[in-house]
Amino acid sequence: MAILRGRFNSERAAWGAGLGAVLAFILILTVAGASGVTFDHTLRTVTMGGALLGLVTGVLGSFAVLRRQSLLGDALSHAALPGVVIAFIVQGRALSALLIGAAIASLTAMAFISALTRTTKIKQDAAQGITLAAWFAFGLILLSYVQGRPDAGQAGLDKFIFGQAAALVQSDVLLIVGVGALVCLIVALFWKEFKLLTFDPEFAAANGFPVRFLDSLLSSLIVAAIVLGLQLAGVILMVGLLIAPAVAARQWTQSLGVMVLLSGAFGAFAGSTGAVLSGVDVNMPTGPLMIVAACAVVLVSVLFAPGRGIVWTVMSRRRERQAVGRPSLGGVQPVMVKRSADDGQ
Amino acid sequence: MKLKVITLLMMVCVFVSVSAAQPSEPVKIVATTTQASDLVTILLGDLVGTEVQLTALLGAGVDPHLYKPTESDIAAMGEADAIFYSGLHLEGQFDTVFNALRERGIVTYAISTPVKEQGFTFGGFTLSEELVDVDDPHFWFDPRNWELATAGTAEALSELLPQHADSISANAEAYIGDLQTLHVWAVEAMSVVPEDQRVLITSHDAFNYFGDALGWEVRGLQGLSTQDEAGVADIQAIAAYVVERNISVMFVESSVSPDAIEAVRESVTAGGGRVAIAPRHLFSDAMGAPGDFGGTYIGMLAENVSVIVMSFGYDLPAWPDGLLPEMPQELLTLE
Amino acid sequence: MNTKTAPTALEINDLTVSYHSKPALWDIDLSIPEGVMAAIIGPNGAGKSTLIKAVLNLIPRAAGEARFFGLSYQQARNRIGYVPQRGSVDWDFPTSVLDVVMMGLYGKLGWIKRPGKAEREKALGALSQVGLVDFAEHQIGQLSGGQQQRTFLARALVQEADLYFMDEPFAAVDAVTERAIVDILQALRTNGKTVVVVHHDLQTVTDYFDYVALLNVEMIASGTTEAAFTEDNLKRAYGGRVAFLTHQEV
Amino acid sequence: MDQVLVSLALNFFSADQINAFMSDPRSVATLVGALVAISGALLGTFLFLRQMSLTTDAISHTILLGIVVMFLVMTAGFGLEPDMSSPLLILGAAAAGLLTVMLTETIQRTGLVKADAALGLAFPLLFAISIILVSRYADNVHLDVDSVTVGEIGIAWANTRSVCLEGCESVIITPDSPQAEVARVCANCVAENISPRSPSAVFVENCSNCGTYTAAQAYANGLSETTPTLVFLPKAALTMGIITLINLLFVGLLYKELKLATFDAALARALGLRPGLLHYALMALVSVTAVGAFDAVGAILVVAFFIVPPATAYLLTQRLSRMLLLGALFGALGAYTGYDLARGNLLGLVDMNRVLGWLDGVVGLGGYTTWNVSISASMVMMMFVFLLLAWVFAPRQGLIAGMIRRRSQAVRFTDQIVLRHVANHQGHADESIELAVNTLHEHFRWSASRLGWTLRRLRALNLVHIEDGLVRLTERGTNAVMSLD
Repeated sequence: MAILRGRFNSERAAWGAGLGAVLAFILILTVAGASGVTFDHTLRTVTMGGALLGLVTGVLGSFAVLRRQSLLGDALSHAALPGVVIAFIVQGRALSALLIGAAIASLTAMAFISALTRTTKIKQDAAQGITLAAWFAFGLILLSYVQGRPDAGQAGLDKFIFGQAAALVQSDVLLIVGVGALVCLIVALFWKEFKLLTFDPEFAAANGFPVRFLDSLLSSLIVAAIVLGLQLAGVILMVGLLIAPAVAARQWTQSLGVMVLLSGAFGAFAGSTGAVLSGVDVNMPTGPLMIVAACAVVLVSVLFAPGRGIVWTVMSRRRERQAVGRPSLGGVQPVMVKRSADDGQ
Repeated sequence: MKLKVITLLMMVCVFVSVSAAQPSEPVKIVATTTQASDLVTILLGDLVGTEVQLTALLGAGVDPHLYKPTESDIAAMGEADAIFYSGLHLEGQFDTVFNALRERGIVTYAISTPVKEQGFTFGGFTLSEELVDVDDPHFWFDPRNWELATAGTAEALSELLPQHADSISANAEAYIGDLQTLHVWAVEAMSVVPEDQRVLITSHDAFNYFGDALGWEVRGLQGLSTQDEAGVADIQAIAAYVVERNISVMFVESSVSPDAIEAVRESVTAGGGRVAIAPRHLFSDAMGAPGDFGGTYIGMLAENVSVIVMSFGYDLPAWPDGLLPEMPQELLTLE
Repeated sequence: MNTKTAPTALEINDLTVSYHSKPALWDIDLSIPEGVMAAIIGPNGAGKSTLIKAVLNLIPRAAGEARFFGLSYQQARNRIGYVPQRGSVDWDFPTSVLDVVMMGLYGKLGWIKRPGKAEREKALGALSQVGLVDFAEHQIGQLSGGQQQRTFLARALVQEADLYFMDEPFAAVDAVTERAIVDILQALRTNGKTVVVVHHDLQTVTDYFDYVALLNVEMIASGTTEAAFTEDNLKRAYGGRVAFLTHQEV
Repeated sequence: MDQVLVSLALNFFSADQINAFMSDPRSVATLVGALVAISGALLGTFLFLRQMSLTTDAISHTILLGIVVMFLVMTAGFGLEPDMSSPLLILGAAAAGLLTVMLTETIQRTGLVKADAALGLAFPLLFAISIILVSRYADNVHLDVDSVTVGEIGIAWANTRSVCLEGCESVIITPDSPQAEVARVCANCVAENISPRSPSAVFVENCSNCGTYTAAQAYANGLSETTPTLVFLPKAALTMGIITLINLLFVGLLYKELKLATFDAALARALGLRPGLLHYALMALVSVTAVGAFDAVGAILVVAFFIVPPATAYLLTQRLSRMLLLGALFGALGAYTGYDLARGNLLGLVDMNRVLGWLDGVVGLGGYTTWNVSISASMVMMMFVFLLLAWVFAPRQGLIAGMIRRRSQAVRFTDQIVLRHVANHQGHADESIELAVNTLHEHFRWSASRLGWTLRRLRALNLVHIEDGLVRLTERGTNAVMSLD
């Protein structure tokens, strides 16, 4: 059985999944075109931007999910608030200043999470929760302080840095291309180091790799992508696009490289599909549609991915049951075949 | 209206218990929004600071959706004799809190009450025809509504401070006059823009009353709900509309990210059109800083009008004689 | 003992490690000659794994040092192979058996360079040594416990080290796998390599190992199996449980 | 329920005393805070141990779905008047919370997705669906979480239900009543998309205040001349009281089962305890508690109450029962001291107004130096402060304890290492190499001065002496080494 699984789990399944995503996108394009979507500059820009953003978050999301940092996007979107308010107090309401403030606050939050998990037995999830609550509360304290100040610029400060996907413009796309290229370059350069770090940090340390440095580098990449994405596409989209494509891609392949590529492809699919669908009718918000598209990919993957998918597992279990049950006539209950039965070749 | 006698009776009771017991203590009034506190200040005139202690919960520029009550706000509410709030659910679930406080004998008054009673609210809910009871809370953007609110609030204040009823109603009368002048000026100013161009495009749907008062069409990219998010088709629709109507300028509010309107502009430009984004924000839910022109109701409304008219490239008519506050010179130029 | 003159694969001098509030290792002196298969044995909590981790610089030391072939860890790093405990990684990680084995070569490759055909060949060679060549493209999560252990062993083998450290390689593996692993290790020894194994099964010590270090926070005894693996030393290492244990022994 | 509670309380206190306590913002905030703290600690501890701490945060996002769906069902489905105060909306929110945790458990149970990712799939999806629903069907309604929940602990004292003691006559207003008020509603404005001010608008007149009023409501709205005697109970205290009671019962009755299911699910299953069912029950309680608490105290405070105090307790103890207790204690303490912090008083030690004043001098705050901030956020900050204190000062796991321990251990170790070393080698063939005073430091990889210092100390303590350039134990030293074991 294991051999069977192994063969089906080869890269062919992943290629199939990637191809399926492309075909699905073409199908959606056709249907959308038939239902009167105008493929103008706006739709092209948002589609392109969504696809590229999905690609970048898909790539980095693979690492975030494998490192059990899936919810970092959510934690950091809250943790950015104090940075935004301090930047406002110091510099006023300039978007770039607010974003720098947000990035600094996110990085301090990240550092605190890592310090807490390193020096105590508190786990990643609780450390993220603590940081989220404390940073956000500090932001609220600052916000309520600013609220009392006699100047009028602070309205909507806590939402101001969060963009929405439909509002992507050409310069945003160029920014994503720049950041995305940098991210992909670094990931490619440090590919084997990141892989080893994610899989077995102790072995990496024993082999002389500077684990702390690599860890901060990878974390910083994820933080940078999150802050960028928050500004361009909003909170919820960042959380979703960081997780869903990676989880979906994980089902199709056994190789990290293929997973990262496929996750990027799924992210791009979700981003572009959401954009196209939101062009069908008014009042179809782009970001949430991207999430729904990404979750649809997850659903298909979890159900039908060969080897791991639920349908696959149920069917192969039934086959095994038949194979075991047939010769033993009458009264014998089907026996569950253990995975370790193939031990010792 | 028929309630008046009873209310008066009750208010007198409250007043007696308040003022008779401690004649030297000022009457403590809390106003939630900046608009409400502006109105109460104008109606009470010199009484504020002497016989009345007025606390405004929302400071300058505070968006009521995002307002976080502070410790002193809570304390002020705990000691208040009367609370004046905007209503129409602008303060969210605080409505229920105000209802509960009323059971303790605290006077609470929604300044939108007369507008609601007259049926001059906009229903926001369009899913079913019968259901129009979820109102757009930005009623103050129509000066005519604000006149009604002034009268109603003056009445409530007179009941609270019967010994000053005369001065309050005099203040109200004068202020209603000012509001009418303002309305006339604003309509005149806004009709400088040619009729086919009178479309106000903003990022957030807060200007229905404003447009209605001044005879403009209003299109918001996003709905009233703060959770509403735009889609590609929304951007395309607005962009197409801008091109179709040949609109030259769009507006951004202070409390919303300008990204979406920026995207509309790019869409229009890519289609060969031309549209600008106004260099200055409009006031939507919040007013300006106290002491500034935009820190009063009249100033806030006039500043919005001036930003719109000048962004369209027209000159403002002269500021009405004697209408206070005086419009500052720097508002007559756009930076 | 003439440890100063004989070629020594591992020399630990006065090593002390504290772990949280408790001392985990006390003033350990140990020298393991080249070409032996050595077992580190002792009761639970004796600091066996801690000893390996401290030697490999994975946890801080309070005092003392370890030298490998007379060199420091940094200098000798490429001559050392390490097999951590099986439970230390996420076996659902998307990577193939071959890939894991190639990770053994990352340290030698240096920064940025990617493993190529030569590395692949080496890894396949190591896999065939441990009898997993048919599983090369399998995802690691599909392996049984024994196969996972052999994968880790192969990852150490490709390092072509002269000195191997293995943390509990026989924990929760079946008898067949254990035998297979032992065969590989003994082959290594035959080729002049040195193997240091954290071991917990006293019954197999004399069969598998020719060198023993008995540890219980302090070093109780070390030396060839005949010399050190005595009832007396076991009693000192295992305390009250020794009567039961020595009856089963041999 | 309210009546029973009040008549019970009236045995001990007068109505005025109850009202005085219940109208003090601080006492009510502390009371409600303590209740949420107990619930949060009871359930949050298990979430913490199951590594699902972020569940409440996820629920805080997804309750929007419940609110929106319930709103649409109420209005479009049943044609009810849209009412933002309806308890049905809160019920919908609770259902959405339940859906979130159930969806997460289900995704996780496929074994294909890890816990954190399962949560991270469930809540963006549900949130995305709610945004789509808002944008499509309710974008012109001021509909968001803030408009349905009060969500502010500082205001809990004012959001009351009244219990009437005397003069409790209800009042019915019919359109014919003298007090009936008439309000106009535009009948064709929405349908024809016209302004109510336009000449073609048609109005219908409705009685705006008709209905049945309790004595308190009648008094509040000036519809009755009698003044009823009322006792005011904060709604937040009531709901949280009930929820806390349920949680106490659940954890109290199923304590050992929960403990086993959390630490060793396999054993629990073997013993026939059905840990899966237990987890679903736990998560259901979590969602109900979280939503109830969102309404009472606000999302950020709930997230904090569920995570921060249990984590603080975890730094101080490893025993589950103590964790539950300490968690509740730190939560309640955070609520109590947080109220002071909102006024600028940090634990009675620091006056935050002065801090602001100082900051104004250093970086310039434009002269606005009044510390007057959000109560909820201050409570979270205080919980965080306690966590930091525990992190730094915890007697066993704390940073300082660790540092002191390492420092004192280093000294003790240094002594013991030398003593042991001497004991190990004394009398062996290699002693001339291992114990030479001049080269001894090399064996430890220490500096010569560190060893010299140590030797001086050991000699002063009469534990070692030096003979022929070799270090040797004195009799006292030998005894000391023996006693080390």
